[in-house]
Amino acid sequence: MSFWNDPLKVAADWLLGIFTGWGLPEIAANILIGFLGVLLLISVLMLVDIFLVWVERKVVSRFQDRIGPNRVGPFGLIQPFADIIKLIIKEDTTPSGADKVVYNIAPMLSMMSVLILWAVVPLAPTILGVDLNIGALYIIAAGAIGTLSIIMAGWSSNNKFALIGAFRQVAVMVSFEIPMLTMLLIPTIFAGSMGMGRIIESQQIWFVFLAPLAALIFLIAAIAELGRAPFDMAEGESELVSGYNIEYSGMKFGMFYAGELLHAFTFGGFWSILFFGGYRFFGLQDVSPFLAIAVIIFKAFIGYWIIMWVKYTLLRIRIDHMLGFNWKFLTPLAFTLLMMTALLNALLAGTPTWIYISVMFLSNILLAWIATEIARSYSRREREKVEGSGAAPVAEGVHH
Amino acid sequence: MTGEQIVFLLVALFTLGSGLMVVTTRNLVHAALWLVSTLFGVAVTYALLSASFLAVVQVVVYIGAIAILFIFAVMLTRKDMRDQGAQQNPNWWVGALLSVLTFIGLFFLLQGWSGMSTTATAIPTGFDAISELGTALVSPDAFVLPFEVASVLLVAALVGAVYVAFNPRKGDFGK
Amino acid sequence: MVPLSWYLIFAAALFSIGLFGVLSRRNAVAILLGIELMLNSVNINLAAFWRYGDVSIMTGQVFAIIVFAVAAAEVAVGLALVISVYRRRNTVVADEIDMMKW
Amino acid sequence: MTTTTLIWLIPLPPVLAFFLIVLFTNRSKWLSHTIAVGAALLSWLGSMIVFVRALGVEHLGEEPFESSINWLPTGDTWFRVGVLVDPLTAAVLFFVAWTVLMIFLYSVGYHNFGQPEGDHDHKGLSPHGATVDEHGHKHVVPSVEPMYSRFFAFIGLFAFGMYTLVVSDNLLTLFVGWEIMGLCSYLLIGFWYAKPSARDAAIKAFMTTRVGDVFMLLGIAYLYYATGTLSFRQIFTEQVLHTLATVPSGFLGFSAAGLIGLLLFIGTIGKSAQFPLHVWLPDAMEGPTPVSAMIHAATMVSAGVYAVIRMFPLISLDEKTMAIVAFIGAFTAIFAATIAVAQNDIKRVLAYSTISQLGFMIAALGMHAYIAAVFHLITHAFFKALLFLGSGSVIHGMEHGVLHTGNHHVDPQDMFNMGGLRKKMPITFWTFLIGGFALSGFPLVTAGFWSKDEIFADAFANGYIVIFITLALAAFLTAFYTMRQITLTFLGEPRTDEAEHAQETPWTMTTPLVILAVFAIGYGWVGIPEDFMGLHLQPNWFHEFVGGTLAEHPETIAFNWIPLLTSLVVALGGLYLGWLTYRNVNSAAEDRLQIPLLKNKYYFDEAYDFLFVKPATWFAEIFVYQWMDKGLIDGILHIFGPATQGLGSVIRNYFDVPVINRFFGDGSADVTYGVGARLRAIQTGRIQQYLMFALVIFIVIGAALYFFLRA
Amino acid sequence: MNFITEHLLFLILFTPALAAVIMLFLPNGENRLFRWFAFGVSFIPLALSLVVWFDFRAAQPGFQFQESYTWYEAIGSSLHLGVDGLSLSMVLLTTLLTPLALLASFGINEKVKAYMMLFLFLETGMLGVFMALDLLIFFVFWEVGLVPMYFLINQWGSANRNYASLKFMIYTMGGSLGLLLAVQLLGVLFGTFDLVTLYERWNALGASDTLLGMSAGTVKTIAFWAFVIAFAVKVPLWPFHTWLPDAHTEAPTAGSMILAGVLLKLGAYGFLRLILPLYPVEAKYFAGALAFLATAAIVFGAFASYAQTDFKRLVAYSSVNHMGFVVLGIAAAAFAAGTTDATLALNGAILQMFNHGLSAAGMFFLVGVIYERTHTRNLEEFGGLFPLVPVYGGILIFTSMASLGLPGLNGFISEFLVVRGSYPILTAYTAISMLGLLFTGAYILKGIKKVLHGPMNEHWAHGEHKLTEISTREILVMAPLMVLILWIGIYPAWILDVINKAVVMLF
Repeated sequence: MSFWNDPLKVAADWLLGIFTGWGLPEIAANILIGFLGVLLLISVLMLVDIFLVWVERKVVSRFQDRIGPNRVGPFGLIQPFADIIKLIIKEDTTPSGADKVVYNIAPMLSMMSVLILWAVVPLAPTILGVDLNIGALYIIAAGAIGTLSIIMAGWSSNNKFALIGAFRQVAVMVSFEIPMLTMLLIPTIFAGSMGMGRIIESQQIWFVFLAPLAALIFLIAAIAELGRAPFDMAEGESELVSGYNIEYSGMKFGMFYAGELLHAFTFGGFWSILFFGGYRFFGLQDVSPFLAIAVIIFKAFIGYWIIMWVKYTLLRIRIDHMLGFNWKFLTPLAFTLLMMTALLNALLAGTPTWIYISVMFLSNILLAWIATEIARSYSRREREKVEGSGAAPVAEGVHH
Repeated sequence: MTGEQIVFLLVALFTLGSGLMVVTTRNLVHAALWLVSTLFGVAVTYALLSASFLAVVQVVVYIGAIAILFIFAVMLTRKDMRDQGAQQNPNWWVGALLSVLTFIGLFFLLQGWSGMSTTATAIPTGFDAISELGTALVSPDAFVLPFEVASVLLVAALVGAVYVAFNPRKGDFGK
Repeated sequence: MVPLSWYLIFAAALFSIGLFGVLSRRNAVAILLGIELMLNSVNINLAAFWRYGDVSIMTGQVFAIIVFAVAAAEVAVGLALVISVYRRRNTVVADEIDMMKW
Repeated sequence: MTTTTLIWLIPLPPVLAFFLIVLFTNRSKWLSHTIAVGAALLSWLGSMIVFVRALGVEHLGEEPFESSINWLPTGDTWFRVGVLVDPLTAAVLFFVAWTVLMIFLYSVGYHNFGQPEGDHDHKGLSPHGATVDEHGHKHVVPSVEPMYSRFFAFIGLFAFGMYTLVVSDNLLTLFVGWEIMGLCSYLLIGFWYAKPSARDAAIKAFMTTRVGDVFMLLGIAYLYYATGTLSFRQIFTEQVLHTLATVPSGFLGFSAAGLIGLLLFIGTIGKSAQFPLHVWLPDAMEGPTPVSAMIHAATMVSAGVYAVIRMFPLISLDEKTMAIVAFIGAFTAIFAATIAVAQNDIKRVLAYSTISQLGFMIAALGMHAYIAAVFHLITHAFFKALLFLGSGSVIHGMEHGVLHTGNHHVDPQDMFNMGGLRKKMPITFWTFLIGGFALSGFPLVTAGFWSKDEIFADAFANGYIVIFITLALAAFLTAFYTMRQITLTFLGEPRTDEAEHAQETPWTMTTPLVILAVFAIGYGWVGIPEDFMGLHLQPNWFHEFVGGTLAEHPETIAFNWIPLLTSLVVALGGLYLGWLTYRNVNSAAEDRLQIPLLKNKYYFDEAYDFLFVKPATWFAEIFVYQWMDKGLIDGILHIFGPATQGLGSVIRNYFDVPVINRFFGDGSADVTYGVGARLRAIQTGRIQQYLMFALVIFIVIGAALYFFLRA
Repeated sequence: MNFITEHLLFLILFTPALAAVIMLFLPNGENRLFRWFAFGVSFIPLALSLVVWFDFRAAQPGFQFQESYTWYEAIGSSLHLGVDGLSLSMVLLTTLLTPLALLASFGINEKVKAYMMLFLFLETGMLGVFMALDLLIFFVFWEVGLVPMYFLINQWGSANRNYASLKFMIYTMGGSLGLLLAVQLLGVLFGTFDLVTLYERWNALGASDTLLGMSAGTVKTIAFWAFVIAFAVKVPLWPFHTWLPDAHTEAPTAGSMILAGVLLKLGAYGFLRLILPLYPVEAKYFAGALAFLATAAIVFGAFASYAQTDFKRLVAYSSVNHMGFVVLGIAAAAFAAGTTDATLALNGAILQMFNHGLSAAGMFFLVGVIYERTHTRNLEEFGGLFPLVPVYGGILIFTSMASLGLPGLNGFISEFLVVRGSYPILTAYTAISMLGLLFTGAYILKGIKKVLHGPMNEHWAHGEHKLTEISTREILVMAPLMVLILWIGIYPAWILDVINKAVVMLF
């Protein structure tokens, strides 16, 4: 029972001792400790967030064949702090006719919706906020709050661009929640529980090998949920200048911005938790919680990096195509996949593991293939319809 | 006055207050937002009742979907941002009277009931409400049929909604 | 410990508030808001009875969930109706939507 | 290899050849005929080995080679099929193997293998010849048969059928082989199917034989039921035969044996073209000549007789049946002979002579002359095969001539277009002469003499005088028309240019002729009676050998001069008269025997057409189809439609409309309307008001209930 | 995977239906997809039924692979499946013919999706009848099989299809009314529809005790005739046969294949499965009548067939003639149940069902092949086609000979057994039926003569009408049939043994 094995508990006991020493009642002390824990987590996250700003800018510049921030500090490491200072000292404007209360609540909600996600993220076997047995749903719930914040922002700004942006974003979020939720159920099926802890524990083999298709769909849905490219028409600079947060300035904007980055990072984390074994890495997690944390952070960064990769590689998709893609393709596919997985899981109960794995994997591949085939033939017919009618072939989906 | 009671009272007051705001405020968007806070209150109530699943679903379904839907509807059905004219019926006092009467009636009825002041027994350890719920929902000798019916209803309702709200611009009907 | 009665009265109050909304609001959407409140109060009752009865009997929660489904359906259809009415008659005031009378 | 295994294998090569050719090699003529002839050779080899081994066995009749396997499950027992080689089988196997092999070989030449493709030959028609350009001047040569491979496939199947029939140890597989041959005869007679005459001949052959077959099937069924088995060995046991003989069949006082025998014999009538089912055989000449030889001499018709010989112990149980058999045989013999006299087609003459010769055998059987029948069957097989192949060779030669002159109106089969061919085609001439003499029973040298003489002897000895005389007359006519044929074909001077330019046929055709000629002479000597002309020669080997088949060995009949002299007289007299009459007849007109009645075969075809074919067609087309199915049954059905409709309309007009619609329907509507009109005042169309109404009433009632019920 | 091994019959039965439902969700217009999907799926029942065939213990009495699912408890009916040697051979026939029929209908180009779906449903219907061990289920599937066939004829048929399909539908429905009544009667009497129990209970009560106020004898007689008429219509027995030529002639090729191959067997199967076990006494009593009708079917069928000028109609009537032999055998068996003769007759009848399934399907397909190319079925318009289509000609002759009952091919075995079995029992009828056998030859040869032989009809020789040789796909359809025909003809024991054991144990 040393600090290295269960740091939280040790720390908590130590603090409890101190506080009770100050004569605080037990409950009060515990609550206080809880608060402290949350505070710790949040501040860590904030630091990560700041770091993310730097990462984001660095990576994007690399993608765009630039150097990126390189003046302030080594590799421009101090750059984010400079940004923050700028944001803080900037004038905080509020558009006339804006609904003040709502206008001011929105950014906080958006930040909050990201932060509360971390309540269920297991950083190490022993280190996690609460092991909710409905963890998977919890993610969606938090997402709902995010949605709310956006629409509040969009509406209260009293600006039609903002409103349109909000509408778009909300539409996208509400629709992509469905495939996402469905995909959350697949690890649930494998693990037999919605609790994040159980899901990670039961990943002797990463679920991505059992359900590669699921992982893919989840990633897509997550990106859409984040509203990052190619699904970033909520803040489509070109048509509606940066969408729902157009009216925001100063730290309020900063909150949206940071919120988005952290959100992306968080989903990278969830991706790794659900499909890549979270903090599991060849037994490393059992050596020491800190190693486990390192592992999960690393994986989260990988996920985050992939999300960035997508963002800076692909082009924005038209809103109707995007929703059509979700409702006509992604959602049915997700449902089919869910049913198939459940069915196979029941059928294959008791068969040796390797059969289980291979069947699962192959069935995923097969389903993916069929889906793409159907989609292809559909698109072929669409194209023929268009070209057959003599009209010039429209650029499929892409548009900038 | 235990801590739990305090918490409950706070939550209840918060909920009822925002509920009142829902039915009284003039700005419909605010009403919708107040509805959201009411729903939050209810969600917390669920949590107090240690029905965590209900709590989360409450957030997902009501706040994530229904409330949003309301806000959309409000925005879609308004000519501009400001609400002019009265928001209440001319005979709103009848409504008020009736609802008060209802409350009193209910109160009386509840008073007369024996099981009124039962207190909760502790939840047995290792009792997993969610898996219980899951089995109850899909086991043939429990609620699978109502469950299916509900889902059918939902589908039907959504299809109907789409059909009703769909406004055919020239040419693109059924596109 | 919180006795059952508190929850019930709380629910009853919420119900009445909703009822008031339904009866007094002019805007159809607002009426629907009221209905939501009433549904929620019902749900509170269900959950409460589950908690205060035999916990291993899931009827209460199951019904609550079904109520969720019904509520979602109701809102979807209701709002759809409101919107289409608004499109055709350009009003959402309940009293003005009375073409079904003789 | 054990003998039984070998016997199992004998029929296989031809059928394998059939499948090989049909499925794979039908493109290559050379490969096809190599496979076919090779298969025939294999079977021949097997048969010979079996035959030799059979000779080696003492009392082959008592313990023949046999083996069998389970074939059909019948209730709790099995129906076994297998092979059996007893003396009879061995003897038959011998000639079948030889003739079949010869015919296979012959076919190669007959279908002009090695000749060029015809200019405008058409599948389904006999080849018309091809023009070749030899150093400068082009002239017409015979062209190869377009369906060469197919022909060999068919005769392969045919041979399979025959071998199966011969070696099978039970009536069912015998029937199988029997029917397979029927199919092949159909296919082969109709080989040039594009010729309507050939097509119809094929169908005629099949149908006529089928008439017999269905009776035979009945007979088999009856026999199977009566004895519980179809295996010869099990049927020809003492008690089985006894029971069969004693049990009455309940049909015209026949015993079971008698009826079965009769039914089976009807099958034979169909197969070996006995009166009255003989009509198909002459038409069967439409097929290529090797086929005619195959069908008439070697296999099919012999199969019919073979079946009767097989079942002889059974048939001979009932005298009535035997009488019928004898009568049919004798009548057919004379009757066919008379027709043969008036035919001009070289092959038709032979066809009718076949019929009459078969009549001889049947008659012999009818007279219990078992050995004689078998003997004549075999000798006849050899010399008739010889004659057919010979005639084929003649026709082939004539076709050369036809092609040379290019005058296609000349029928190369009409004997009046021939004459003087002996110089043109010597081998054919001499072999044909041998065959003809054997047919007409030229004394002492030819095989035909010995076999026919034995029949006469039996007839005379057993006192069937009538039959004896009939057969004698038939034999006389036989000799006569044989000589007529030879004279018209080979002797004298060529009557046409075609005959002038006829030429000898290739070795593939002549070799079989020679070999068969050897048998046509030599085979007779195995059956010389021991006490012939009072001399004491060594015992009659054939009699000993084949006689062993039967349970009790038939006794040898004492020698008698009368039958011998009769056969001498009829044979020589017939030959001489024939030569005398026809040595200088130059055209059909001069032939005084061209009596319409004979020429038209006693109008049998017409009669059958009128008696059976037309009525059947009428019955089928008019009665069954038009009147019964279309008229009566469908008529009745079509009544239902209108009927139901009428009923429906009645119900509607007299019940639905007045009662339901008028009274209940409209009445209730009126009432509802009245009530509604009064109630609509409270319909303000405002939901909330409705809700308020509802609530008020609810609260009031609720409160009332609450207060009253608590009391 | 013991799930599969435990539910073999269930899977065989419902795979096609399931596939059809799945098909509903495939994107429209993908005709190749539909064809191959249906074709591929139809192999699953085949494979499974082969598994059943090889796991089947012929020597063991009673039904095997039984499965029972509650279906309609209130009236004591359950989804009870099971096979014995008799039904198994029929199941095998069905699962074998369906893929071939589907392959044969690759030529269909309009409404492919619906067509294939109907076909798969049809398979389920037919299999259900063969597997059902519950009267109600039996009846249900009996009717289920009807509907898809109606649409197949009505939608994809040729000129006169409306009349034909209506006739088919009404005729069969009318026939099965009585069946329904009788089935309900039994159900009401015993409170269960389960065949296995009905077998004992129904036969247990003697003619003396009264049911529904009538003497059991009368009730049984009525029920008996109700059954007989239903099945007689389906077989079809003279004089209920006139729907058959129309239906067959108008149906699409694959339709007629299945119609002749399997649907007709339903009737005969009904005789064997229901009438013989349930009404031994009545069956014996009325065997003469049945035999008379059977003989009439044989003889008149043959004659009518000979009278045709429409190739397909000719083949259709040949079915009447052939099925007549089945009923003749059944009648004989009914008359002398238990004797060896009866066993032989039944063996023959059942084998005849199987054989006719093969040869008739083949014949119809071949007719379809030439119809596809020439768009006429009128025999007068053909003639001398052999040189144009040698392979087709060969196959046609082969199949015709099988249908003619040539020894060495399958038809002969069964016909011989029937004749052998019924000769001692019903001598006169058997003798008369020989006339039919004779004319079988007549019409078969007529068909060949008119199509292949004789002077060539130049119309088909060249130009746009040029007759093309049978395609590989079509040969692939025929190949299995021909192999089986030959195999059974040469060595029938492999199937006859199963049938025989079943018959011995059953009757």
